Amino acid sequence: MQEKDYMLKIEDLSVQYITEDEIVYAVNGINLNIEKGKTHGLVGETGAGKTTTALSILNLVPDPPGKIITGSISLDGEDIISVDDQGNSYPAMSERQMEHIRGNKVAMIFQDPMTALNPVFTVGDQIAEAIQLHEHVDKKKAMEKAREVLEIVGIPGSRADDYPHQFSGGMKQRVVISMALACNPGLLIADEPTTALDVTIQAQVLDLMKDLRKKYDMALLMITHDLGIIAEMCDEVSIMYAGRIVEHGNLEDIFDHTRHPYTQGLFNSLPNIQDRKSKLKPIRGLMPDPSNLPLGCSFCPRCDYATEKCKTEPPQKIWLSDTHYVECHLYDDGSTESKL
Amino acid sequence: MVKYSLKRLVYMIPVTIAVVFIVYLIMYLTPGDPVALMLGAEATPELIQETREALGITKPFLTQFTNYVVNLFQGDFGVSWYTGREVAERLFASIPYTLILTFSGMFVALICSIPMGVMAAVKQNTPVDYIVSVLAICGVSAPSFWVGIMLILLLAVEFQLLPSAGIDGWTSYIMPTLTMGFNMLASVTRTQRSSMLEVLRADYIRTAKAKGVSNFNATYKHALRNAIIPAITVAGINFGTLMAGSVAIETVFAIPGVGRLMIDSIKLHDTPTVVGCMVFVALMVSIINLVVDLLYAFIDPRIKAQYIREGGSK
Amino acid sequence: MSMNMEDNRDVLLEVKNLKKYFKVPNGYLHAVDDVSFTLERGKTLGIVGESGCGKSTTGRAILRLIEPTAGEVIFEGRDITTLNKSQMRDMRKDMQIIFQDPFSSLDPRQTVSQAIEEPLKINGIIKDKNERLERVMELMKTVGLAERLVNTYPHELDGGRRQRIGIARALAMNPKFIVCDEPVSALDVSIQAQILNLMKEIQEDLGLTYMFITHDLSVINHFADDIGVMYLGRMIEKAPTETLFENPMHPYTNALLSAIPVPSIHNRKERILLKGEVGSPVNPKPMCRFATRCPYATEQCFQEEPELIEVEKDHFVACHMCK
Amino acid sequence: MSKANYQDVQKKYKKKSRLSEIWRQFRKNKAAVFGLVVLLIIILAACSADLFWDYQKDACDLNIPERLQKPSAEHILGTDEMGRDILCRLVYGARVSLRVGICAATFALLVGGTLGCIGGYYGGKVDNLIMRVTDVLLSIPGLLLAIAIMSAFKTTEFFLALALGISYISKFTRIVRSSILSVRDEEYIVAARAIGAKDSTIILRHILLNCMAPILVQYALAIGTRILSVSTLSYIGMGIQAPTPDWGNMLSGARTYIRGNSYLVMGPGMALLLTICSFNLIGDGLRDALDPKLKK
Repeated sequence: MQEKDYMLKIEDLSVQYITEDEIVYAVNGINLNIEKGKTHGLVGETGAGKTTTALSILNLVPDPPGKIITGSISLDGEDIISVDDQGNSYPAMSERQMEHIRGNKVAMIFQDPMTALNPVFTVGDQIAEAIQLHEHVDKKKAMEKAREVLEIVGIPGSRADDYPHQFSGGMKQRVVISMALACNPGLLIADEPTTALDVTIQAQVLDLMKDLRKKYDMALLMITHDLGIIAEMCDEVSIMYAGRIVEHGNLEDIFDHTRHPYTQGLFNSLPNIQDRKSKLKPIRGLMPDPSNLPLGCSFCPRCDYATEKCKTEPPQKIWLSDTHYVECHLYDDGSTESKL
Repeated sequence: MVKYSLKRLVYMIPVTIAVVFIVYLIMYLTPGDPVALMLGAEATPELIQETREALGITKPFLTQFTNYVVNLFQGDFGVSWYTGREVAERLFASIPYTLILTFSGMFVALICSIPMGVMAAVKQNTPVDYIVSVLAICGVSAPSFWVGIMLILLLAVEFQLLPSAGIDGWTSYIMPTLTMGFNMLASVTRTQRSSMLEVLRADYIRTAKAKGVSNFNATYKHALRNAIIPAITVAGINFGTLMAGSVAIETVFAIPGVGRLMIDSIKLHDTPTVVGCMVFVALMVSIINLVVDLLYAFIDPRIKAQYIREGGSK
Repeated sequence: MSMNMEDNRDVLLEVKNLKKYFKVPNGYLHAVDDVSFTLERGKTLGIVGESGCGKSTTGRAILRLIEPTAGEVIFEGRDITTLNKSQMRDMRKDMQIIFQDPFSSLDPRQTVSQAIEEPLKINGIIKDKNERLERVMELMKTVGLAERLVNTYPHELDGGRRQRIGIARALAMNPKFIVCDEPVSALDVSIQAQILNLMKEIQEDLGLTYMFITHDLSVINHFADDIGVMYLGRMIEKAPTETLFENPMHPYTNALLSAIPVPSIHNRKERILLKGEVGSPVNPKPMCRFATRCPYATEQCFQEEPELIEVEKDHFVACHMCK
Repeated sequence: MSKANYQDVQKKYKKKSRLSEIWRQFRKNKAAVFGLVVLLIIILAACSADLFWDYQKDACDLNIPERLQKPSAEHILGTDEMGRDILCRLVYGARVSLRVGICAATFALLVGGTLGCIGGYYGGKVDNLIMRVTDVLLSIPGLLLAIAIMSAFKTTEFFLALALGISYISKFTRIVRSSILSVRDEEYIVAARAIGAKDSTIILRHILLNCMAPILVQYALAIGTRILSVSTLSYIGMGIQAPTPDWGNMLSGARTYIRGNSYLVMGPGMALLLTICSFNLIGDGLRDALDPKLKK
């Protein structure tokens, strides 16, 4: 493989939430690279560790109880999290430097637009704040630019003086997006940006994000549970389960050459809009308790193909092609054909 | 907003009348003869009867009450049944002491409690938090008159820094103010701490940090403004307690305020003076509540919008 | 309005001109405005729409959990809007509801078995305690809840299991009709499929009639026999599922269908993007409520409210364009 | 499924007792446990007072020769201005404070709670009337209202409890009403109606049980504030009258002698502080232990 121009490199990241009662293993050694200008989808269900991964990139995992245990993260060649000689992670930047990165080089959109905006400041103030912080302009200039970015996301600039409660859900999400884009970040992290919205509004917001991604040439990390959104937006996909990336590849790899039993289960769980008579084939059982993960493969208790080996030995990453890897014992023999 | 405030001000009128009714009724039912107390042992029955008629005490309750209310709205607090002089005279002489005490107490309490509460929340589960929490729980539990006595023992008796009682220059206000403020300080600190803890976990604080806002600004600019509302609520509710507390504190420090006046008048069965004091207190409480509600609107645009809606309809 | 009724249809529920208005500070919110439909025994009617379109209110008004402002709800030949309180309580044995949010629709102080036995107990259906609890165990088995969960509290369980409790509770009295108010919206995809399959199986086994309320067209496509699309309190299109998906007529239905992200990288279709957002249901003017967002709106749409009319067999549309 | 099988299942998966669950949560809060222990010690002392002292002779009668003795082995906390053992009076004072405090809080809870229930569940005109009356009562600070009421009554324990109870009714009305309102709109109340539950079943089984947590917490806190008010009233001479021992009137009696005899005010003050503190700590502990949000 040739060396690519990566915007984001995550290597062997593990994050745990440590409380008196238990340790929650939220993220357990994941690798994730995003090339400049590309869109990477991260798919998983509740509790898979998607949001924790995103917060790690900003070094905003709530501490306590959250701790980045191992792994390194670098953004556009700059280290955010590094590893010392003992293999433990430490923040490579001071809090000051980190503040300079956040909102400037990497910005994030959160799931629930209803609660993501501070209710006591006008939306203009909140956007201008980011601009003032990173572009060192005066308040008036910042407000002017805030109005401009609002126009870009389709909100009249005059509404900059309104408070968040005066906007509908879809409009609020546009405000959040404009806030994230205010300083032209190289990487945008979108954490379920449309889950709280209605379908027709979701379509509008997704369309807007596609446009803006092109316009600003940013890399995008799209976190979602909706494979439909992935199909529409992404270049590469990682499927996450219980803190691991169990399958990774480009769109074709994942949608047409599905290899991991969990990925297949996800597809089978979705009602097929083109073939309404087909019966749903759900994955049996439940997500494992992240404070008490199975010894071997985390998916083993729900997997129809599980063998003895799966119970005891965690599977390793197996590359099926240049772009596609899977973590499953089914492919230990080196075959790349589907075993499902 | 103006409409809303006016509505609230108008609403104070029936509340005041109701307060007068309740207090007047209680005093009316109280056994004992105020005139006998006033005139002393050697007064003749005729004189007593004459004085009673002159004061209007012989009239039925409802007439007395209606007369009082009518006079009150003309700014007339009536004549004391004990001294025979205008109630307003003594009441207005006492009010400044009580006002200075309550407001300076409240001021001290708010100035200290909000930073303390924020600090405890930011440094949750550290020694700072523990010290503040212990201080706060003691503050809400300690009877203010006892705190006053302890302060006298320490600052006036032991170190002889301050005068122990009476009013003699501004130094006389220091201990009563501290005593007054202590309880409110504690309760506001507790509220501020817990609301701050909640707000610090809110999504919009995460959003602010994600766009590069420093920890300091996220706490003091973004979180504080949201977290201060419950603290103000508690301060407003406690204002009544503060006014009531002046009864005991004015006794401890021998200050001739409204609280003292009221206690003395109750003991002497001097209904007009008691009702006058109560009306003053009830009005103060209502006004402070209004101020608090307007303060909300100033801090939180959502509440402002709600007031404008309420003011508009009907 | 013509309701082309054939005689061999076994109609379980008929809703006529149902209305529900809520009083708000500046007028009336028309949550449900003149909705009519019929539902055959053993079939499923899907009600689709976005938040605020009145779909949940419709479901609740049919069960009189919210008192309808006007209209008739005829269940097995009886207009239940005329029943008094105790008659209505009796009626509830036949008409049940499954709620959207399994986290808030269960009393946090009831264990699984208490929650499931409550309907049997308060309606005096099974008086003997032991017998009642046997029935609870049976119901738990039906909905796939393990025996060991009998005495757990809802907060100890995940969303999927909680929804199973909700289903067991609804089934306890052997109802004929169940309103399913977004029963899977709060659940993860893999759990969602489990619950959908369970509900389908139960329907087949017990011959239940469902009214399935959802915002997710792909779910309802799988589940319903007929679909009604609602927009701002009005039913704007109603047709058998296949017809609706193959030949949607109302511009809103079209946009809604095209907005669903399809989990496939082949045969992508063009999206119809709607401009603007859903309007306000407070004091609506007599015009097409979709006109402000409709790409085809004409002068007429802003002046006249379209009626729901039958355009082809069983296919009703409320649009001036489709006459 | 057979009957035997069902009983097996019940036996095998025993219901976790709610109380033990609450106790487990409560125990985690060290401060609350401290409060509970302190309170139990105070109650134990108050109950066993008669084993050590004679009420009339030791706590009330004058004993001028032994007046104003500093703490010693014989009188651990010293003697007061009338020569009575301070510890003895403190213990008997605890009886008065707890009795009046608990009675007043309970009275306020019962009356205010009923009014709040009626207003909260039925709404409409009744609710409006109740709320307007509480508005008026809330604009008179509770302590002042109690003082005014006491002036009309005789200063006995019964009337003191009544006055302090009445002055707290409006607070409980508010609290109960708002917690009922918050529960009334929960979806499980709609769910209960959907399965055909009657109004009475809904109020008793679903609404009231789920309101218990905040009300119980407020009740614990209310006892604390009532005890505080008892002492304040007694201090200004409107409450318990000498020679009946009460922490408030002990402080008021000591006032003239505090120069050089500071021990006189330490005992009653600390007793008040500890008692009220323990109720506050227990209230805080209950709030955390009963909060369902923390259990997720």
